[in-house]
Amino acid sequence: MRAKAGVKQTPEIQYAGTGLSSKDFKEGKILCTRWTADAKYAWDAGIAIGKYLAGFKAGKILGVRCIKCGRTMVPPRAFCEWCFKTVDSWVQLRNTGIVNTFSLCYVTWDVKRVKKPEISAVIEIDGASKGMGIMHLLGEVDPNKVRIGMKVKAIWKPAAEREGAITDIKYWKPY
Amino acid sequence: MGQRVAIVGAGMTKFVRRAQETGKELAFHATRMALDSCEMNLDQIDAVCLGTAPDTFDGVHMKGEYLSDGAGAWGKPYMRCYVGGGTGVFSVIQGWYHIASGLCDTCLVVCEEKMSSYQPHAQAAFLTIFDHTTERPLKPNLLWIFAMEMNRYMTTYGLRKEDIVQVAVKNKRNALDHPCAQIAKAVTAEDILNSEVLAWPVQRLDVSPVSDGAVALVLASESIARKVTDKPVWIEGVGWSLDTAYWTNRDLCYPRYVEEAARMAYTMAGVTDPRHQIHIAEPYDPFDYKELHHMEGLMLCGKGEAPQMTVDGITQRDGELPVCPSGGLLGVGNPIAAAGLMKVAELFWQLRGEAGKRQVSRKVKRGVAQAWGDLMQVGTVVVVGI
Amino acid sequence: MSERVAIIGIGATQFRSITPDVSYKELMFEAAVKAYEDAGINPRKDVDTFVTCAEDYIEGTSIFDEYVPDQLGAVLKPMHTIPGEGLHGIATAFLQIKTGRFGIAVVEAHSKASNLMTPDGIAACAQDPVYTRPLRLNSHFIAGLEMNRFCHATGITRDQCGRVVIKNRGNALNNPLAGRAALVSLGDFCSCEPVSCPLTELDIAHPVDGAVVVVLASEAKARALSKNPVWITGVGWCNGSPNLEARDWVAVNYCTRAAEMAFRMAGITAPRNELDFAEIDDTYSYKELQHLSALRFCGPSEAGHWVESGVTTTTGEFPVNPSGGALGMGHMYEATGLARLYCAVEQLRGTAGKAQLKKASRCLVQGWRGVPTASTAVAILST
Amino acid sequence: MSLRERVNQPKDTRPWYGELPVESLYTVGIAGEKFLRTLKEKGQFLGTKCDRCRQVYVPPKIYCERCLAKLDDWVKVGSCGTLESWTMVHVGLDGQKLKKPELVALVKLDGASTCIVHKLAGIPVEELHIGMRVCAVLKPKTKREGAITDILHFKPADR
Repeated sequence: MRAKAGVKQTPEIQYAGTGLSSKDFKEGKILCTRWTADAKYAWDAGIAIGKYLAGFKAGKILGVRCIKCGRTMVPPRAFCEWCFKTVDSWVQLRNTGIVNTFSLCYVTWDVKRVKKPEISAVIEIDGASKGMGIMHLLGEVDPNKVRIGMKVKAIWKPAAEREGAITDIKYWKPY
Repeated sequence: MGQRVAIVGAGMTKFVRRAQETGKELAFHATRMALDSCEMNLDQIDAVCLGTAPDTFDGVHMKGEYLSDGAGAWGKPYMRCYVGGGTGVFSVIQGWYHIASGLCDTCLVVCEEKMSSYQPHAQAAFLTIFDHTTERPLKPNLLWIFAMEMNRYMTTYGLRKEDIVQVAVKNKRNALDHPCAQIAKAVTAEDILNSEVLAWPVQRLDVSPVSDGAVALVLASESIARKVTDKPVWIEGVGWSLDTAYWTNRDLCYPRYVEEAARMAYTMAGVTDPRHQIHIAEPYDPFDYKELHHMEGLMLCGKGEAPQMTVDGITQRDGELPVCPSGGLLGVGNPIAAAGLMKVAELFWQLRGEAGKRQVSRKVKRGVAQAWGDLMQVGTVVVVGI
Repeated sequence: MSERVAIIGIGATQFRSITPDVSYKELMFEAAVKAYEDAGINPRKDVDTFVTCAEDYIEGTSIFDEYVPDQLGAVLKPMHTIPGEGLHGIATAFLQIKTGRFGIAVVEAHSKASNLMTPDGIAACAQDPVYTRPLRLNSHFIAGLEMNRFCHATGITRDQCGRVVIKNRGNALNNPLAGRAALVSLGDFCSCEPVSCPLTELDIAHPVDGAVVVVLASEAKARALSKNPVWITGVGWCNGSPNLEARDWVAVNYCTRAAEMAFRMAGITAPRNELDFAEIDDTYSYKELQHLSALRFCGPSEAGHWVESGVTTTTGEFPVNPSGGALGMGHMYEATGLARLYCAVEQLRGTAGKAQLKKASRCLVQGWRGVPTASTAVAILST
Repeated sequence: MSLRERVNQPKDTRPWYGELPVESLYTVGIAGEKFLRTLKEKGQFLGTKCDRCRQVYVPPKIYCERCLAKLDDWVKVGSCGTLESWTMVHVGLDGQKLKKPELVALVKLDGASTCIVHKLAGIPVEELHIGMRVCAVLKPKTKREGAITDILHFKPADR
């Protein structure tokens, strides 16, 4: 079984793999089966995220603080991942922040093309430690004028429409 | 400390947009070819390690069990490892600890991905990698986070898009010589810069294509390796690291988890000066900027310096430090876990001088392969040498 | 193969049918804190490698390992997922320590089963998409087919399967962690709902929530840190055919092969005599009997007599699932085997309370991945 | 308890609802294509044979799962066989009780080493026994689509 010289990657080697086109499926040249998963969940929000969501409903952004490392964190968590201990206190953060990074996105999550870009961003929340951001959207802004370091504020849904969700903030706009 | 582990065989399928073969059949072809390449049969294999990325792509829950027969795992110790996009390179680490532990002497490492099963487009499956409560309601797109990471990287170091796209130009050209490449097409920097903007700064040609495919390696302990081949490729170092899930709390300009993983692997391999002791690199390149990001994390250059190195031609196949001579994910295709393993397979062929038209001009004795995944969070690194 | 490997810490939450007050992260954190306290370690400083066992469809998140490092203290450390039984995770940590490059390893598995609104729909996604799923059958049908074939071939009776349920749910009465302890009688089977004949509602281990974390260490570390290390003297794992069409429906050979691998490593030739008890998979009642013979504790038809004559009760000659098993404690998906291991370690340490066996110095722990898989893992533990 | 804080009011617990939106299209593969096309067009069952392992795989595979040899020796097997096991399923895919329970069979076709899983009909449960002869009942040719459901069900050979 001793193979002195290995097999060279030459064109003579036949590699397996039969490529199909979408036409092959449309024209029924290929047999196939289909399935739509019935996979539904009710994830328990728990202590930290439960309180975070309740904060949104009340129009507040909440963070947590660890006295050991001194960090004020958002999104909140029940434990400090660096110190591996429970967090010490809840802190109400401000409704303003700084754009840490962003993107101008011309396709939706399910790959549909849009003309006006969605502007996703990581926003460092004022009142939390430096670098503590959350992912959200920017609005009421010319896409060409968005910059890293830009100051933005949260635009909330009216209190009656808030349901305790990240989407209770409609978007963030420059101020 | 543990027994030495070598790669002695490799095999792969073509990477295609939509494969007629089932995932099991793809896995079989790669596995069969890997065994044949070192003239071994399944009876000589002690264990099987399988890597495959999200189950939602193939649309099969417990995908590892489902694929196991195609990977040669019938009646054998078999486990699947999983670290998102980092899986392909991690599966080699999994194979490594199976043998280094002394429990096994031989091991198959198989990676498969059949992303075309997901309808209507695999991209949408990525919605479910985000936090279900704090992120998914925003309907995030996978491109968002990469575009945001790329933007942060470019802004922090003042990098030009014109320089970054040179990676895609190089890798897509390299792939012209790869018989398994899905998209073998030379493109110019202008082509890329003029391609459709998906999520600025990411454009269509900055991104690797979605693919189906499988790759397999045969690993063996020193005593077996010496019997099987004259040219074992040794696994000299392995490393992996997983950063926090709170990705919006990290500075995305630098992949610290890759550095941690690389340090672990280099320490094991006795590499103290990666820029000179590593002769060839296959960093993970699903997007052009990622190759640069990862070269920096692998400490093959200073922070923010990788674009210039690329522009200077150092990373070309005939350059001083060839990077992704295979054509990488950008050129060959990106069946996630299989693409990662393809990188290790490429180093195997390059180090043995068997890479055919892709063979780098320099004499290469030590290489590094790396993959990355999760929420821009995991680094998996393997150093191999002859 | 240099050093031995020991378990030096275990932690678990209560196993309960619902846990609405905590998120999965908080559930895992609780088990982790307990395990690290038990081992006397700080995960941020002392642990070299982490392994978690989880499946995406069960979590409802793709690439679930993203969400694991924080609550285990694993941030920026070597950590990865094994989509496998918790005992596959134990085998993985064992392999890593055996390389000589890792001193302390942590294994985690958990279940938030109550968060699955469509568990049967999710389970169906594991069936073969070409040959099985088009029949649109509830996955329990696989257990029904297997139970029927197994009982037919071995002469094991419906009542004998029922006695496994009676024993295990009864044992769980003595286990404070258990979520499904109950007094059951054979008569209860007459009136209970059939699921996939001969399989009934009572034959199935129903899911519960919970998390288990286990700390493993090399011999040197174990000796330095622990007064009561439990040694892992053997591990084994194996896959059969994942295809329903091609598998052996009576003898689960993959289980035998996994056990043989572990026995060989542990130097065990007569498992029945050399081991004191076993904590094995009982996802379905008949599975305990099928596994008992596959693990070479008894002959294929003997298992039924064993349970009937009390051999496998806590006071019998060879106690099986003194913890209550998955039937009595609840099924916890990938954490089921770790729950078995947790209780086995308590027995070996002599801290099992009311469930404590008289003689407990060596045992076997086994886990199976459930339908439709043919995948199992085994560990041999010793004081 | 490891957590300092706990939720202690039921009203403060909060589930967050969601799903995995997975819609998949599976090719039947190289072996499946030949098997299901033959079933559709000729109403015949094909298998692949591994001489080394003495296995005839039905449904066929392009590889032997035992030795991983490439298989291209196709053989015809019977459409009748032996009932290896059966079960009566009372719950549906949604976990709810079925109005009409379904009989499922595990059948080893004549000449095959492996079994087909399919539905069973045309016999009262009391008369079922493992080892009995059963035959496949196919859909009429014009209604067949090249899927495992081209088999309607199995029925006892003598009825």
